[in-house]
Amino acid sequence: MTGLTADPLDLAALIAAVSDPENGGLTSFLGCIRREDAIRPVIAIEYEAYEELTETELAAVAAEATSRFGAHVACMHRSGRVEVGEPSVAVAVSAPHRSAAFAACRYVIDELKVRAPIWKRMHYADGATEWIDGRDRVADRRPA
Amino acid sequence: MTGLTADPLDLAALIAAVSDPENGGLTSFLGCIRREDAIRPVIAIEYEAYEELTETELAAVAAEATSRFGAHVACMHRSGRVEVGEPSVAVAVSAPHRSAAFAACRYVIDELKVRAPIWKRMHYADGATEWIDGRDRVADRRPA
Amino acid sequence: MASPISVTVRLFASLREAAGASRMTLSVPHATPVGALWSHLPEGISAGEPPAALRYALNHEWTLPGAPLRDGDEVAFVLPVSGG
Amino acid sequence: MASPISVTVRLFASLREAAGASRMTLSVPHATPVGALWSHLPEGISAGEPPAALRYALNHEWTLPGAPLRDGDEVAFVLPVSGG
Repeated sequence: MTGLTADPLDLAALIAAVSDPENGGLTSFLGCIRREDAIRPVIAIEYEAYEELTETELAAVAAEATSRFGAHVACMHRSGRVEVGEPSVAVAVSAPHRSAAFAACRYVIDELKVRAPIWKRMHYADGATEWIDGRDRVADRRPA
Repeated sequence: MTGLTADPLDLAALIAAVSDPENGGLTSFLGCIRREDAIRPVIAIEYEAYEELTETELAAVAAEATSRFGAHVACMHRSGRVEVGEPSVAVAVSAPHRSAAFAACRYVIDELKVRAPIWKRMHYADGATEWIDGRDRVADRRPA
Repeated sequence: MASPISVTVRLFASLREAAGASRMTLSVPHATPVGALWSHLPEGISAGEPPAALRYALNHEWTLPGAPLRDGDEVAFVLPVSGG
Repeated sequence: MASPISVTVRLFASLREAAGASRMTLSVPHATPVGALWSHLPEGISAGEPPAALRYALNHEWTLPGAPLRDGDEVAFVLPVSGG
Protein backbone atom coordinates (compact mmCIF):
# COMPACT_ATOMS: atom_id res chain seq x y z
CA MET A 1 0.00 0.00 0.00
CA THR A 2 1.95 3.01 -1.26
CA GLY A 3 1.01 6.14 -3.15
CA LEU A 4 -0.87 9.41 -3.15
CA THR A 5 -4.32 10.20 -1.86
CA ALA A 6 -6.48 13.27 -1.74
CA ASP A 7 -8.37 11.81 1.22
CA PRO A 8 -7.47 12.11 4.90
CA LEU A 9 -4.76 9.58 5.78
CA ASP A 10 -5.95 6.45 7.60
CA LEU A 11 -3.06 5.16 9.72
CA ALA A 12 -5.13 2.22 10.95
CA ALA A 13 -5.47 1.02 7.36
CA LEU A 14 -1.72 1.22 6.82
CA ILE A 15 -1.10 -0.63 10.08
CA ALA A 16 -3.55 -3.35 9.08
CA ALA A 17 -1.81 -3.63 5.72
CA VAL A 18 1.58 -4.37 7.31
CA SER A 19 0.44 -6.53 10.24
CA ASP A 20 1.93 -10.02 10.26
CA PRO A 21 1.81 -12.59 13.08
CA GLU A 22 5.51 -13.26 12.54
CA ASN A 23 6.42 -9.59 12.95
CA GLY A 24 6.74 -8.43 16.54
CA GLY A 25 7.67 -4.80 15.82
CA LEU A 26 5.41 -2.30 14.08
CA THR A 27 6.63 1.26 13.78
CA SER A 28 4.68 4.09 12.20
CA PHE A 29 5.29 7.74 11.46
CA LEU A 30 2.93 10.61 10.78
CA GLY A 31 4.24 13.86 9.34
CA CYS A 32 1.80 16.54 10.50
CA ILE A 33 1.31 20.17 9.46
CA ARG A 34 2.90 22.47 12.01
CA ARG A 35 1.32 25.76 13.00
CA GLU A 36 4.82 27.24 13.53
CA ASP A 37 3.45 29.98 15.69
CA ALA A 38 6.90 31.33 16.45
CA ILE A 39 7.84 31.79 12.79
CA ARG A 40 4.83 32.58 10.62
CA PRO A 41 1.60 30.92 11.70
CA VAL A 42 0.32 28.42 9.16
CA ILE A 43 -3.31 27.38 8.71
CA ALA A 44 -2.89 24.78 5.98
CA ILE A 45 -0.57 23.40 3.36
CA GLU A 46 -1.54 22.48 -0.16
CA TYR A 47 0.41 19.60 -1.76
CA GLU A 48 0.98 19.25 -5.47
CA ALA A 49 2.66 16.10 -6.74
CA TYR A 50 4.15 14.94 -10.01
CA GLU A 51 1.88 11.95 -9.62
CA GLU A 52 3.41 9.42 -11.95
CA LEU A 53 6.92 9.77 -10.58
CA THR A 54 5.73 10.03 -6.99
CA GLU A 55 3.89 6.72 -7.27
CA THR A 56 6.97 5.09 -8.78
CA GLU A 57 9.31 6.50 -6.13
CA LEU A 58 7.10 5.59 -3.17
CA ALA A 59 6.84 2.05 -4.48
CA ALA A 60 10.60 1.91 -5.06
CA VAL A 61 11.45 3.20 -1.58
CA ALA A 62 9.04 0.68 -0.03
CA ALA A 63 10.59 -2.16 -2.04
CA GLU A 64 14.08 -1.11 -0.99
CA ALA A 65 13.06 -1.06 2.68
CA THR A 66 11.42 -4.46 2.30
CA SER A 67 14.51 -6.08 0.87
CA ARG A 68 16.97 -4.22 3.08
CA PHE A 69 15.21 -4.62 6.44
CA GLY A 70 12.96 -7.61 5.83
CA ALA A 71 10.00 -5.36 6.54
CA HIS A 72 6.45 -4.95 5.31
CA VAL A 73 5.97 -1.32 4.27
CA ALA A 74 2.96 0.92 3.71
CA CYS A 75 3.41 4.58 2.86
CA MET A 76 0.86 7.17 1.73
CA HIS A 77 1.31 10.86 0.99
CA ARG A 78 -1.41 13.47 0.78
CA SER A 79 -2.19 15.62 -2.22
CA GLY A 80 -4.37 18.69 -1.96
CA ARG A 81 -5.01 20.83 1.11
CA VAL A 82 -4.09 19.58 4.58
CA GLU A 83 -5.05 21.57 7.69
CA VAL A 84 -2.72 22.30 10.61
CA GLY A 85 -2.45 19.28 12.90
CA GLU A 86 -3.46 16.87 10.15
CA PRO A 87 -0.98 14.34 8.71
CA SER A 88 0.39 14.86 5.19
CA VAL A 89 2.41 11.63 5.13
CA ALA A 90 1.98 8.30 6.89
CA VAL A 91 4.37 5.38 7.01
CA ALA A 92 3.76 2.04 8.70
CA VAL A 93 6.32 -0.73 8.81
CA SER A 94 6.44 -4.14 10.48
CA ALA A 95 9.42 -6.41 10.98
CA PRO A 96 10.32 -9.38 13.19
CA HIS A 97 11.94 -7.08 15.76
CA ARG A 98 11.84 -3.40 16.63
CA SER A 99 15.33 -2.45 15.47
CA ALA A 100 14.55 -3.34 11.87
CA ALA A 101 11.09 -1.79 12.17
CA PHE A 102 12.49 1.54 13.37
CA ALA A 103 15.31 1.53 10.81
CA ALA A 104 12.97 0.71 7.93
CA CYS A 105 10.42 3.35 8.98
CA ARG A 106 13.13 5.98 9.25
CA TYR A 107 14.57 4.93 5.87
CA VAL A 108 11.22 5.30 4.13
CA ILE A 109 10.41 8.76 5.48
CA ASP A 110 13.95 10.05 4.89
CA GLU A 111 14.06 8.77 1.32
CA LEU A 112 10.61 9.91 0.29
CA LYS A 113 11.32 13.43 1.54
CA VAL A 114 14.06 13.67 -1.08
CA ARG A 115 12.80 11.47 -3.87
CA ALA A 116 9.06 12.12 -4.05
CA PRO A 117 8.46 15.08 -6.39
CA ILE A 118 5.91 16.86 -4.18
CA TRP A 119 5.68 20.58 -3.48
CA LYS A 120 4.12 22.53 -0.66
CA ARG A 121 2.11 25.69 -0.95
CA MET A 122 1.94 27.35 2.46
CA HIS A 123 -1.30 29.01 3.51
CA TYR A 124 -0.44 31.44 6.26
CA ALA A 125 -2.76 32.78 8.93
CA ASP A 126 -2.11 36.30 7.59
CA GLY A 127 -3.75 35.29 4.29
CA ALA A 128 -0.58 35.06 2.23
CA THR A 129 0.40 31.93 0.28
CA GLU A 130 3.81 30.76 -0.83
CA TRP A 131 5.09 27.86 -2.92
CA ILE A 132 8.13 26.16 -1.41
CA ASP A 133 9.79 25.11 -4.65
CA GLY A 134 13.17 26.77 -4.65
CA ARG A 135 12.12 29.73 -6.78
CA ASP A 136 12.13 33.30 -5.49
CA ARG A 137 8.88 35.08 -4.75
CA VAL A 138 8.45 36.77 -8.14
CA ALA A 139 6.10 34.00 -9.14
CA ASP A 140 3.75 34.87 -6.27
CA ARG A 141 2.78 38.25 -7.63
CA ARG A 142 0.69 36.52 -10.27
CA PRO A 143 -2.89 35.88 -8.98
CA ALA A 144 -3.28 32.29 -7.83
CA MET B 1 -1.00 8.76 29.33
CA THR B 2 1.23 5.99 30.65
CA GLY B 3 0.55 2.77 32.51
CA LEU B 4 -0.96 -0.69 32.44
CA THR B 5 -4.26 -1.83 31.03
CA ALA B 6 -6.06 -5.14 30.83
CA ASP B 7 -7.98 -3.87 27.81
CA PRO B 8 -6.92 -4.07 24.16
CA LEU B 9 -4.49 -1.26 23.38
CA ASP B 10 -5.95 1.72 21.51
CA LEU B 11 -3.14 3.33 19.50
CA ALA B 12 -5.47 6.03 18.18
CA ALA B 13 -6.08 7.19 21.75
CA LEU B 14 -2.34 7.38 22.44
CA ILE B 15 -1.81 9.31 19.20
CA ALA B 16 -4.58 11.74 20.10
CA ALA B 17 -2.99 12.20 23.52
CA VAL B 18 0.35 13.29 22.05
CA SER B 19 -0.91 15.33 19.08
CA ASP B 20 0.18 18.98 19.12
CA PRO B 21 -0.11 21.50 16.28
CA GLU B 22 3.48 22.59 16.95
CA ASN B 23 4.79 19.03 16.57
CA GLY B 24 5.37 17.89 13.03
CA GLY B 25 6.67 14.40 13.78
CA LEU B 26 4.62 11.67 15.44
CA THR B 27 6.22 8.27 15.80
CA SER B 28 4.53 5.24 17.29
CA PHE B 29 5.50 1.67 18.07
CA LEU B 30 3.44 -1.45 18.66
CA GLY B 31 5.06 -4.53 20.16
CA CYS B 32 2.97 -7.45 18.93
CA ILE B 33 2.83 -11.12 19.96
CA ARG B 34 4.77 -13.22 17.48
CA ARG B 35 3.58 -16.66 16.45
CA GLU B 36 7.24 -17.76 16.02
CA ASP B 37 6.24 -20.64 13.81
CA ALA B 38 9.83 -21.61 13.16
CA ILE B 39 10.70 -21.98 16.85
CA ARG B 40 7.71 -23.08 18.94
CA PRO B 41 4.37 -21.76 17.73
CA VAL B 42 2.74 -19.42 20.23
CA ILE B 43 -1.01 -18.77 20.54
CA ALA B 44 -0.97 -16.15 23.27
CA ILE B 45 1.10 -14.54 25.99
CA GLU B 46 -0.11 -13.73 29.47
CA TYR B 47 1.45 -10.67 31.12
CA GLU B 48 1.85 -10.25 34.87
CA ALA B 49 3.14 -6.95 36.19
CA TYR B 50 4.37 -5.65 39.50
CA GLU B 51 1.81 -2.92 39.02
CA GLU B 52 2.98 -0.24 41.40
CA LEU B 53 6.55 -0.21 40.17
CA THR B 54 5.52 -0.60 36.53
CA GLU B 55 3.31 2.49 36.73
CA THR B 56 6.15 4.45 38.36
CA GLU B 57 8.73 3.30 35.81
CA LEU B 58 6.54 3.97 32.76
CA ALA B 59 5.84 7.47 34.05
CA ALA B 60 9.54 8.02 34.77
CA VAL B 61 10.64 6.83 31.33
CA ALA B 62 8.05 9.07 29.69
CA ALA B 63 9.19 12.07 31.74
CA GLU B 64 12.82 11.41 30.81
CA ALA B 65 11.95 11.25 27.10
CA THR B 66 9.93 14.46 27.41
CA SER B 67 12.78 16.40 28.97
CA ARG B 68 15.50 14.84 26.83
CA PHE B 69 13.82 15.04 23.42
CA GLY B 70 11.25 17.76 23.94
CA ALA B 71 8.59 15.21 23.12
CA HIS B 72 5.04 14.42 24.24
CA VAL B 73 4.94 10.74 25.26
CA ALA B 74 2.17 8.18 25.72
CA CYS B 75 2.99 4.59 26.58
CA MET B 76 0.70 1.74 27.63
CA HIS B 77 1.53 -1.87 28.39
CA ARG B 78 -0.92 -4.76 28.51
CA SER B 79 -1.56 -6.99 31.47
CA GLY B 80 -3.39 -10.28 31.15
CA ARG B 81 -3.69 -12.46 28.06
CA VAL B 82 -2.77 -11.13 24.61
CA GLU B 83 -3.39 -13.20 21.48
CA VAL B 84 -0.89 -13.68 18.66
CA GLY B 85 -0.85 -10.65 16.38
CA GLU B 86 -2.23 -8.37 19.07
CA PRO B 87 -0.09 -5.58 20.60
CA SER B 88 1.19 -5.96 24.16
CA VAL B 89 2.84 -2.53 24.30
CA ALA B 90 2.10 0.74 22.51
CA VAL B 91 4.18 3.91 22.47
CA ALA B 92 3.26 7.17 20.76
CA VAL B 93 5.51 10.20 20.73
CA SER B 94 5.31 13.60 19.06
CA ALA B 95 8.05 16.18 18.67
CA PRO B 96 8.68 19.25 16.50
CA HIS B 97 10.66 17.14 13.98
CA ARG B 98 10.99 13.48 13.11
CA SER B 99 14.51 12.91 14.41
CA ALA B 100 13.51 13.70 17.98
CA ALA B 101 10.25 11.78 17.56
CA PHE B 102 12.05 8.61 16.40
CA ALA B 103 14.75 8.95 19.06
CA ALA B 104 12.24 9.49 21.86
CA CYS B 105 10.04 6.59 20.75
CA ARG B 106 13.03 4.27 20.57
CA TYR B 107 14.22 5.48 23.99
CA VAL B 108 10.87 4.73 25.61
CA ILE B 109 10.51 1.21 24.24
CA ASP B 110 14.13 0.30 24.95
CA GLU B 111 13.97 1.58 28.53
CA LEU B 112 10.61 0.05 29.43
CA LYS B 113 11.75 -3.35 28.23
CA VAL B 114 14.42 -3.29 30.93
CA ARG B 115 12.82 -1.24 33.67
CA ALA B 116 9.16 -2.30 33.72
CA PRO B 117 8.79 -5.31 36.06
CA ILE B 118 6.54 -7.35 33.75
CA TRP B 119 6.74 -11.07 33.05
CA LYS B 120 5.50 -13.19 30.18
CA ARG B 121 3.84 -16.53 30.40
CA MET B 122 3.99 -18.20 26.99
CA HIS B 123 0.98 -20.18 25.82
CA TYR B 124 2.21 -22.51 23.10
CA ALA B 125 0.14 -24.10 20.36
CA ASP B 126 1.13 -27.52 21.74
CA GLY B 127 -0.74 -26.70 24.95
CA ALA B 128 2.31 -26.12 27.14
CA THR B 129 2.85 -22.91 29.09
CA GLU B 130 6.08 -21.39 30.35
CA TRP B 131 6.99 -18.38 32.49
CA ILE B 132 9.84 -16.35 31.09
CA ASP B 133 11.25 -15.13 34.39
CA GLY B 134 14.80 -16.41 34.54
CA ARG B 135 13.99 -19.47 36.60
CA ASP B 136 14.47 -23.01 35.30
CA ARG B 137 11.45 -25.15 34.40
CA VAL B 138 11.06 -26.90 37.75
CA ALA B 139 8.37 -24.40 38.63
CA ASP B 140 6.22 -25.52 35.72
CA ARG B 141 5.59 -29.00 37.03
CA ARG B 142 3.23 -27.54 39.59
CA PRO B 143 -0.35 -27.28 38.14
CA ALA B 144 -1.13 -23.77 36.98
CA MET C 1 19.28 23.84 -37.38
CA ALA C 2 18.58 20.15 -36.86
CA SER C 3 14.98 19.46 -37.76
CA PRO C 4 12.82 20.74 -34.92
CA ILE C 5 11.12 18.29 -32.58
CA SER C 6 8.15 18.87 -30.34
CA VAL C 7 8.38 18.00 -26.65
CA THR C 8 5.90 18.33 -23.82
CA VAL C 9 6.98 20.07 -20.65
CA ARG C 10 5.27 19.29 -17.33
CA LEU C 11 5.04 22.35 -15.04
CA PHE C 12 4.42 22.25 -11.29
CA ALA C 13 3.93 24.60 -8.34
CA SER C 14 4.91 28.23 -9.05
CA LEU C 15 5.92 27.37 -12.65
CA ARG C 16 2.47 25.96 -13.33
CA GLU C 17 0.91 29.10 -11.87
CA ALA C 18 3.16 31.40 -13.85
CA ALA C 19 2.19 29.54 -17.03
CA GLY C 20 -1.45 29.09 -16.07
CA ALA C 21 -1.10 25.53 -17.32
CA SER C 22 0.47 22.28 -16.14
CA ARG C 23 1.69 21.32 -19.64
CA MET C 24 3.30 23.17 -22.51
CA THR C 25 4.53 22.05 -25.89
CA LEU C 26 7.92 23.38 -27.01
CA SER C 27 9.58 23.13 -30.37
CA VAL C 28 13.33 22.58 -30.09
CA PRO C 29 16.12 21.23 -32.27
CA HIS C 30 16.39 17.45 -32.40
CA ALA C 31 18.61 15.99 -29.61
CA THR C 32 18.50 19.16 -27.54
CA PRO C 33 19.79 18.11 -24.10
CA VAL C 34 17.17 18.09 -21.35
CA GLY C 35 19.24 20.62 -19.39
CA ALA C 36 18.92 23.18 -22.21
CA LEU C 37 15.14 23.09 -22.22
CA TRP C 38 14.66 25.66 -19.43
CA SER C 39 16.04 28.42 -21.64
CA HIS C 40 13.30 27.68 -24.18
CA LEU C 41 10.63 28.59 -21.65
CA PRO C 42 9.04 32.01 -22.19
CA GLU C 43 10.67 34.57 -19.85
CA GLY C 44 7.30 35.28 -18.24
CA ILE C 45 7.28 31.72 -16.95
CA SER C 46 10.90 30.94 -16.23
CA ALA C 47 11.56 34.36 -14.69
CA GLY C 48 15.28 33.94 -15.04
CA GLU C 49 17.70 31.17 -14.18
CA PRO C 50 16.50 27.75 -12.99
CA PRO C 51 16.90 27.02 -9.26
CA ALA C 52 20.24 25.43 -8.42
CA ALA C 53 18.80 22.07 -7.39
CA LEU C 54 16.54 21.67 -10.42
CA ARG C 55 16.11 18.02 -11.42
CA TYR C 56 14.59 16.50 -14.53
CA ALA C 57 12.40 13.56 -15.41
CA LEU C 58 12.11 12.21 -18.93
CA ASN C 59 8.94 10.21 -19.68
CA HIS C 60 8.27 9.80 -15.94
CA GLU C 61 11.76 8.62 -15.06
CA TRP C 62 14.62 10.56 -13.47
CA THR C 63 17.11 11.75 -16.07
CA LEU C 64 20.30 13.79 -16.26
CA PRO C 65 20.69 17.23 -17.90
CA GLY C 66 22.71 15.74 -20.77
CA ALA C 67 20.02 13.35 -21.97
CA PRO C 68 19.15 14.11 -25.62
CA LEU C 69 15.49 14.80 -26.44
CA ARG C 70 13.51 13.05 -29.14
CA ASP C 71 10.24 14.04 -30.74
CA GLY C 72 7.24 13.45 -28.46
CA ASP C 73 9.28 13.19 -25.27
CA GLU C 74 7.77 14.49 -22.04
CA VAL C 75 10.08 16.36 -19.69
CA ALA C 76 9.21 17.39 -16.14
CA PHE C 77 11.04 20.24 -14.43
CA VAL C 78 11.35 18.87 -10.91
CA LEU C 79 11.84 21.95 -8.78
CA PRO C 80 13.46 21.51 -5.35
CA VAL C 81 10.92 19.48 -3.39
CA SER C 82 9.51 20.09 0.04
CA GLY C 83 7.17 17.14 0.52
CA GLY C 84 6.46 15.17 3.70
CA MET D 1 19.29 -12.98 67.35
CA ALA D 2 18.28 -9.35 66.85
CA SER D 3 14.61 -9.04 67.68
CA PRO D 4 12.67 -10.52 64.73
CA ILE D 5 10.80 -8.24 62.34
CA SER D 6 7.97 -9.12 60.00
CA VAL D 7 8.25 -8.24 56.33
CA THR D 8 5.92 -8.85 53.40
CA VAL D 9 7.32 -10.45 50.27
CA ARG D 10 5.66 -9.87 46.90
CA LEU D 11 5.83 -12.92 44.61
CA PHE D 12 5.37 -12.88 40.85
CA ALA D 13 5.25 -15.27 37.88
CA SER D 14 6.58 -18.76 38.65
CA LEU D 15 7.34 -17.81 42.28
CA ARG D 16 3.75 -16.78 42.83
CA GLU D 17 2.58 -20.06 41.31
CA ALA D 18 4.98 -22.11 43.37
CA ALA D 19 3.73 -20.39 46.50
CA GLY D 20 0.09 -20.34 45.43
CA ALA D 21 0.01 -16.75 46.66
CA SER D 22 1.26 -13.33 45.54
CA ARG D 23 2.25 -12.28 49.08
CA MET D 24 3.92 -13.94 52.03
CA THR D 25 4.91 -12.69 55.42
CA LEU D 26 8.37 -13.65 56.67
CA SER D 27 9.86 -13.23 60.11
CA VAL D 28 13.55 -12.27 59.94
CA PRO D 29 16.08 -10.65 62.24
CA HIS D 30 15.95 -6.84 62.36
CA ALA D 31 18.10 -5.15 59.67
CA THR D 32 18.42 -8.32 57.59
CA PRO D 33 19.71 -7.11 54.20
CA VAL D 34 17.21 -7.39 51.36
CA GLY D 35 19.60 -9.67 49.48
CA ALA D 36 19.45 -12.25 52.27
CA LEU D 37 15.69 -12.59 52.15
CA TRP D 38 15.57 -15.17 49.37
CA SER D 39 17.17 -17.77 51.62
CA HIS D 40 14.28 -17.32 54.04
CA LEU D 41 11.81 -18.53 51.41
CA PRO D 42 10.58 -22.09 51.90
CA GLU D 43 12.58 -24.46 49.66
CA GLY D 44 9.38 -25.54 47.91
CA ILE D 45 9.01 -22.00 46.61
CA SER D 46 12.58 -20.82 46.04
CA ALA D 47 13.62 -24.16 44.52
CA GLY D 48 17.28 -23.34 45.03
CA GLU D 49 19.41 -20.33 44.24
CA PRO D 50 17.91 -17.06 42.99
CA PRO D 51 18.36 -16.28 39.27
CA ALA D 52 21.52 -14.32 38.54
CA ALA D 53 19.79 -11.15 37.45
CA LEU D 54 17.39 -10.99 40.42
CA ARG D 55 16.54 -7.41 41.40
CA TYR D 56 14.74 -6.08 44.45
CA ALA D 57 12.18 -3.39 45.22
CA LEU D 58 11.62 -2.10 48.74
CA ASN D 59 8.23 -0.45 49.37
CA HIS D 60 7.68 -0.10 45.61
CA GLU D 61 11.04 1.44 44.85
CA TRP D 62 14.16 -0.17 43.36
CA THR D 63 16.66 -1.09 46.05
CA LEU D 64 20.04 -2.79 46.37
CA PRO D 65 20.73 -6.14 48.05
CA GLY D 66 22.46 -4.45 50.97
CA ALA D 67 19.49 -2.37 52.07
CA PRO D 68 18.60 -3.23 55.69
CA LEU D 69 14.99 -4.30 56.36
CA ARG D 70 12.72 -2.82 58.98
CA ASP D 71 9.52 -4.12 60.50
CA GLY D 72 6.56 -3.86 58.11
CA ASP D 73 8.67 -3.39 54.98
CA GLU D 74 7.46 -4.83 51.69
CA VAL D 75 10.03 -6.43 49.43
CA ALA D 76 9.42 -7.54 45.85
CA PHE D 77 11.61 -10.19 44.22
CA VAL D 78 11.90 -8.78 40.70
CA LEU D 79 12.78 -11.80 38.59
CA PRO D 80 14.49 -11.16 35.25
CA VAL D 81 11.83 -9.41 33.16
CA SER D 82 10.66 -10.17 29.66
CA GLY D 83 7.99 -7.52 29.08
CA GLY D 84 7.18 -5.61 25.89
